[in-house]
Amino acid sequence: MDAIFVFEQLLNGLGYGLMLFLIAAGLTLVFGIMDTMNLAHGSLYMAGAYVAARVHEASASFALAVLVAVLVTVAVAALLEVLVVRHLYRRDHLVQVLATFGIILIADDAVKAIWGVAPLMASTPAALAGPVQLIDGLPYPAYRLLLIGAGLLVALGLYLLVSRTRVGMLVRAGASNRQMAEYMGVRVGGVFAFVFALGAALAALAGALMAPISAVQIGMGEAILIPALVVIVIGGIGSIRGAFVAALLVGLVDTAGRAFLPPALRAVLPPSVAADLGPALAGIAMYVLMAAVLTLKPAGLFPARA
Amino acid sequence: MANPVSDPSRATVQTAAAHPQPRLAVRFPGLVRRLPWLVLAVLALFPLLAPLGGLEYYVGFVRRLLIVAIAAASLNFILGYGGMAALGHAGFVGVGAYTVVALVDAGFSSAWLAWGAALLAAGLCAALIGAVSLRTRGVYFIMITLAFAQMLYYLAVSLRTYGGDDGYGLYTPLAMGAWLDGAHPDVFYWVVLGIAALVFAAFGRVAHSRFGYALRGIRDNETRMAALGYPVYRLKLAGFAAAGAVAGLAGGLLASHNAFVSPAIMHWTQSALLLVMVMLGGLGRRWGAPLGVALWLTLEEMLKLYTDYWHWPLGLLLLLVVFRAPQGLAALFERRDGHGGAR
Amino acid sequence: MSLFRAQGLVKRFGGLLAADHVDLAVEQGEIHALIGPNGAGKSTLVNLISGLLPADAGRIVLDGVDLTPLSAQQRVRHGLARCFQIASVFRSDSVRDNLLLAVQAQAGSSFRCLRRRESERALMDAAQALAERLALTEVLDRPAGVLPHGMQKRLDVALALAARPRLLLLDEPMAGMGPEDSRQMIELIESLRGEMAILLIEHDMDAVFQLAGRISVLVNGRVLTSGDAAHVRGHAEVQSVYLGTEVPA
Amino acid sequence: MPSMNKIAAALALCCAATAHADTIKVGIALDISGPFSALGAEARDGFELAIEKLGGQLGGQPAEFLRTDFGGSPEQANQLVSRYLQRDKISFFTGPIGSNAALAVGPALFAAKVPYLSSNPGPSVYAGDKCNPYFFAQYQNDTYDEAAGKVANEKGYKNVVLIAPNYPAGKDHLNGFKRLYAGAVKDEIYTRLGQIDYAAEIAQIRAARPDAVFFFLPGAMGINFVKQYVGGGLKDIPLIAPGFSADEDVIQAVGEPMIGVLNTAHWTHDLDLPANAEFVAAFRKKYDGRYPSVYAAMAYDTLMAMDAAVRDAGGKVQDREAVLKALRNPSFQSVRGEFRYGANNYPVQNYYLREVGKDADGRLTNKLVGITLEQHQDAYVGACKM
Repeated sequence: MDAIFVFEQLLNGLGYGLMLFLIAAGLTLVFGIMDTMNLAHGSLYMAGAYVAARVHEASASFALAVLVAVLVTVAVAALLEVLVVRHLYRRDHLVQVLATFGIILIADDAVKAIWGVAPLMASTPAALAGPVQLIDGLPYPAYRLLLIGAGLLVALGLYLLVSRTRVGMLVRAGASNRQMAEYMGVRVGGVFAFVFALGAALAALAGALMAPISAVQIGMGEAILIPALVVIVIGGIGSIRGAFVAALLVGLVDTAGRAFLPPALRAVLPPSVAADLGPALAGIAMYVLMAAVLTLKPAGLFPARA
Repeated sequence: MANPVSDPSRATVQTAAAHPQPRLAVRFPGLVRRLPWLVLAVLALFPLLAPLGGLEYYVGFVRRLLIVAIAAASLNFILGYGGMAALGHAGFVGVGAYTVVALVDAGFSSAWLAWGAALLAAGLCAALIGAVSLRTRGVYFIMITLAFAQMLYYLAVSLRTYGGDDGYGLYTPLAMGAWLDGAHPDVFYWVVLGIAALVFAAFGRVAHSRFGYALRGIRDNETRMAALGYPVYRLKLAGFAAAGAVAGLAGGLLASHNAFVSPAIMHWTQSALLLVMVMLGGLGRRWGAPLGVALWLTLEEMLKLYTDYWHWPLGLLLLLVVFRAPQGLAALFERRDGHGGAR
Repeated sequence: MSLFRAQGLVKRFGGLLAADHVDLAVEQGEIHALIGPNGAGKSTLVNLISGLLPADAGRIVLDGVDLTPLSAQQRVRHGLARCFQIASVFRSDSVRDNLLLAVQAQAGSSFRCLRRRESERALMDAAQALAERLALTEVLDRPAGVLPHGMQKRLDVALALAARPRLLLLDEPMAGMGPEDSRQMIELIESLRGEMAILLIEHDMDAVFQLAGRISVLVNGRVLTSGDAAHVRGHAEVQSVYLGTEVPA
Repeated sequence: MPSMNKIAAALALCCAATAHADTIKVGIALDISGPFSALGAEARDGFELAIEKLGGQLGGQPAEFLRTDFGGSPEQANQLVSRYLQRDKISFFTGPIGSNAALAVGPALFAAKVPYLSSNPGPSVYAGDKCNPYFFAQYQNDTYDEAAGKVANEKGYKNVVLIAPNYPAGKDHLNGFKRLYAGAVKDEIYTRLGQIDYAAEIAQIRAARPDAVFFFLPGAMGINFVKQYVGGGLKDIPLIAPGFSADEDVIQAVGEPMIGVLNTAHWTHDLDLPANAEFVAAFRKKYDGRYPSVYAAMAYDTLMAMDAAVRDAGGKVQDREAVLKALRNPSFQSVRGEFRYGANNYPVQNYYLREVGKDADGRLTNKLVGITLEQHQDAYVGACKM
């Protein structure tokens, strides 16, 4: 195991972490300011991926595909906000879970009716299809570099939004004390609608960007939802910074678990035991991390609400 | 109903409060008191009557419904009475089911032993998980219980001895002792019915015991309970472990019912479905869990016969419940049948 | 020796020092008032003493027992009960169930789960007695949440009294009350004198001077001074930071 | 209680006697939703094509084909089968995609003496000591991998890396590969079920520099893996897979990166047989020109087998012995060509090597390369005492 290999795996962990951040950012934003548990975030992610895949195939322009995916998803989300989510803001988290679970069921059937059950083709833009030589002996998928860049950009954008703008101030105020925000005379409804749309845009962006390297099919939203939830819980729900740190942490721990744990166990345990134990432990590394963090810090690493 | 709870910025899930007795009781006290017995009698006679109408299949269906209702009732107990929103309850169902598998695999064949062990193992598991999870609150509690259930799921998936993802078939029915023919589906039905009746009676009883009141007190105002001198954490843990044990019992019964166990029964969507069924029926209401389970499973069963698109009507139903009947179906019946009066 | 002593209590919230080495003593049977301007740290102090907030430093001793390492519920068992600034009752439960819940906490195990509570004579009697003492018998079957404000505060006190405390912490019992309710509350507190020591946090200065034997003044998380009414009234610093600004002349 | 038993039994008897169906009922449990929905939809299309061809009949008798989705959950499959058995009184069962569902429904079907003609899974359990005269498989799960192992030998790959999800079926598939593979296994990588990101595994493969990689990653996992594998610049290390990981559904979802993937199956759409040509042509006509996958072919074949068995049994579906005898000696023209059943009712048949490429119209699809294993039998038949 040489240095390049270790470096490559660290990079992989970083990349996976940033992918998770793309999805978790919207989720934690919506939760942070609106105190709303939106399980249907995964469905918005799926919508983004489907639309992007279709537009990309039809137009051969990836940039256009991402743009259309974001716009369409935001439009869908706006409808969803008016019809359902708006009426959930002040309800209990469990009620929100119930309602948004209902939306998942409807969304999956809707996608099935529109696009069928077979997974869609979502190809990588030709220019980024291959690897680039990062350093000698380390080819790295160009598309993953794009993902890493996108993840960092979103992180930077959200950082600026939260720390420099009026909306960001509200995000901070809302996350720590929403009543205060209301007393300050903020038109909360408008801000909420904006934040929900922003969350949807982030979900769609994540879906569109992930489509070329993952299966675009029904259920993809639920598959990504659980790791995304793990990330925002570890980070402290509602905290963008927490989500960022936690996403990287989860990405690194998960990747390291898969890359280094099995060989490490093989070195110290009998082969048959190691063969069973290694992958099993690597598989639940993320959950063990979450349980450990919550045991020590019951409100996550960066609790948004004191 | 004015229910601005301590934090006025949000309304909590409105649960059955001071008077869990349906208001029907005001008008027909005798009927309401006897209604559960009536239902029990009808259910007990069902296997004998079913063949007359060619409904044999529904005996098995009701049996499964009863088993799921046991699991849902245990979740209703900690969620509805204790305010503990666990999203990992299917994990305990799975522990119970796999306990039965482990015992069968080791050569044991007594149903009572297997189900008893399922109860104990799941209870123990719930105690351990609860001890860690109950340090967290709210969404964090939802998520940490989910995390533990996922660990159990992946453990079951990778357990080669018990078939892993493919599952494990129980080819010979468990023995229920000399008096009962464990292989006869109707006998097993009556056994399940008996256990379900016991479980519901026990939960009904506990709800009106000191422990039940203490749990509801914690649900409504945990801080006050601590300031009154209640050992809040230990009370919650006891409730959580008990509910886990009962869920494990349901898992053991489910293993016998299906003659098969696979990790799919502990997938997180199963935990979510249990939550959904409980809330559909009515959180913290005595008959909420069985009502919710009956409605959900029946709808699922029927819709599937007519269309491949059977998820969205269920999704719509959830939204309807959230917006039109936030206290669940049990409350809906009460409202319609009863009349006025403060709760 | 004092019944109760708090020594060097410290609590930080981020950069804010909400309790700054607070020393406080309450004598047997005394009504001791704690006053101070808004944000002085009074509620924090009550939370520290009752154990709902962990202190960063300091010690709490009641009747020779060191309560510092004990949880809130354990402190209640050692004779320390409290009320809340915003009446903390079980709003959807009837007043009777509220009282039963309070009584039950003190009488035997709450892990009993098969016997119906309604069949426990002793509990019912104790709840009835409490209701009579606090004039709540008329409303026993009404949900606590619909009671008028004053009655809710009284119920809150009743819940605390069920623990038969040796030290009772009253966090602004008169807050938001009309004159009639205040008068009743003052009477109630007066009737408790001698039975237990009371630490009374209150803004209503008339009530404070009427009830309290000794008064401590809390400013910016620190005890400025302690003494009887005359001492506090005459204290120059108190006048400047506090009396001059808040209390009507 | 025993007396109640008798009453129940008596009631059941009297009613069973009166309830006999004129039409033959076939219970088909479909995976239209859930983890195998894409494959389930393929199977459904195959079934529907067959039903059309058979004119809604089996062996010339009126038949009813009950099709119900069970969402890929073994528990719901179980529930559905008891419905089929007790309410609909089916005479044949088929449908589930997953081994877990097949194992879940087996006991009830066998107890009721209803033949289960699997339209996909061939679990080792039913091939070996738990074999049953009422279960008929289309292939045994491991045989695809055995064929792949032989392909690796023939291609001269001296060392390979194996990758599969971390669950027993994954290990079974890798063991199947190793059974006939003669070279060295450099590494065996087990991934989490449902994993999305494969960067860590791909880096391991790159570091190991094998001659080839054998992967068993069904459904979305395979799609994710191949997309990322090619993106990671490993195009030069050939991929070998059992047919399920490189069938039409995966090919259409992955696109160009699939080109060159070697995979093995007991059927391929360009097998030059009259029955197969007819099936493929009809399928492409009915479903917008797309090629059938092995799931559609197996579903189609299953109903053809039932049709022939009913005819050979003289239409007496209630005569289970006759039906079983007819099923064991298939007289229909299978789309996979010639086969016979071994002692465990698992077929002895050819396995083919396919390679993903483009057809004359430029459409990505599997193309037949040649026969890898001729009249091959599974490894578990010895354990079956039937």
